[in-house]
Amino acid sequence: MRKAIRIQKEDFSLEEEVNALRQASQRIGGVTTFLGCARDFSEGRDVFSIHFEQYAGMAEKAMQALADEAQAKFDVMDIRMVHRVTTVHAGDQIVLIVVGAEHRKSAFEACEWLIDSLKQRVPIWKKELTPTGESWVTSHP
Amino acid sequence: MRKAIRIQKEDFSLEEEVNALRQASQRIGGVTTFLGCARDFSEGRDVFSIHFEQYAGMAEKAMQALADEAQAKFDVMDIRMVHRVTTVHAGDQIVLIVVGAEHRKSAFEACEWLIDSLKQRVPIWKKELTPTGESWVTSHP
Amino acid sequence: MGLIQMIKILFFGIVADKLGKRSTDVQAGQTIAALIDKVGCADIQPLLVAVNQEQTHDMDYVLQDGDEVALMPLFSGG
Amino acid sequence: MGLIQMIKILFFGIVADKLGKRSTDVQAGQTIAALIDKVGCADIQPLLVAVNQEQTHDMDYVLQDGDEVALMPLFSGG
Repeated sequence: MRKAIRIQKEDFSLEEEVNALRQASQRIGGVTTFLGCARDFSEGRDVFSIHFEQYAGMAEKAMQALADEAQAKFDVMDIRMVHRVTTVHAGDQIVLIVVGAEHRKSAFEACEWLIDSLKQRVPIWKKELTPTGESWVTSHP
Repeated sequence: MRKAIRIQKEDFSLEEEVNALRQASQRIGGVTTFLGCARDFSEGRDVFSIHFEQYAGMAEKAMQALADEAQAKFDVMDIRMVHRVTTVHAGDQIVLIVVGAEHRKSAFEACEWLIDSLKQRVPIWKKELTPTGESWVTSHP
Repeated sequence: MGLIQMIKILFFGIVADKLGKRSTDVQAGQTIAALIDKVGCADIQPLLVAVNQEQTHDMDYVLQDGDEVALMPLFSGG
Repeated sequence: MGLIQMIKILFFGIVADKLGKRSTDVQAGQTIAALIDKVGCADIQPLLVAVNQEQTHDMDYVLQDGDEVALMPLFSGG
């Protein structure tokens, strides 16, 4: 089975990740997922493609630290996180968070906290290619 | 393509539902899902199986009303909801909510509101088969 | 004198189990409160009511010809 | 007199673009604040700093032999 927390170039399968998580326990009553996709439009202008760069090593370590923190902070059973680092186009998958818990409330809380925290604490950067050229995205809305 | 809001006996595919939703728009930046599964344990005792009964007609109408209300209430682009009505065992899929939005915050809010509201407003009932016999579940935790 | 209009009453979950049936027919013209007393499920609390597949809290509603009424326990889907 | 210890400094995103390189080597013994001035990216705000792959806000930290330091713009993954 693939690592639960990882950064990779290639695409991932939502269903594979959710199934891998569900195999962990039949006590999981609720699974929440967040899937982030590339949009064809951002900040009022078209986006042709998005290129991701990471601080190799630190990025995956920071994601693992978030998963560990979420396990301690929320009443959840299992977490999977995958982030792609490559060039993507509109509609492509970028990031996936999967959280399994006995009850849904903590699964929702942990999932939202994980994607919010990933954007603030994991050293990955995106550069958008637009009609007026390339530009680094310098905020995390 | 299958109906976006539906009740059915047979199992469903998370990936199929998410893909159907994502085909709606390349402006969808975030997809949240909630998947409810049968647990082997509830309220302190083992559960062998869960049987679902619906008020046929009203249940699907009530689910559609929730989806319409969520569309008006939250800034989301598309919603899919599937609930199984049959007998399930530990680990089986029961219910799926999928929400696509331009931004993640409203996708999370709508998804959690939809599953909370489904439990309160959609006429479906579950009866658990436990070591001490059958019993209707009379709360929605 | 016209025909006596009958209304279909549906029962679900523990209500159906308690009454030993899933439906019955009653005369139109009575209120929902009277109906609940008559069929004998006033002790199931909370008891939810739907008229024509919409939930209602109006116990004084008078049943009309053609109505479909459901008496239901608390929902527990999901 | 020992060898002069060199520290590897990594640059990412707009910091790398602005400096025209993705890394450089500097001498140990100076603070992070001094390092930022010297490499010329003090004007990028906020500028995030990691020492040995952990974020730090301690600008007075003195670079040690073997440290790996990164100067980074705000993250924008996800």
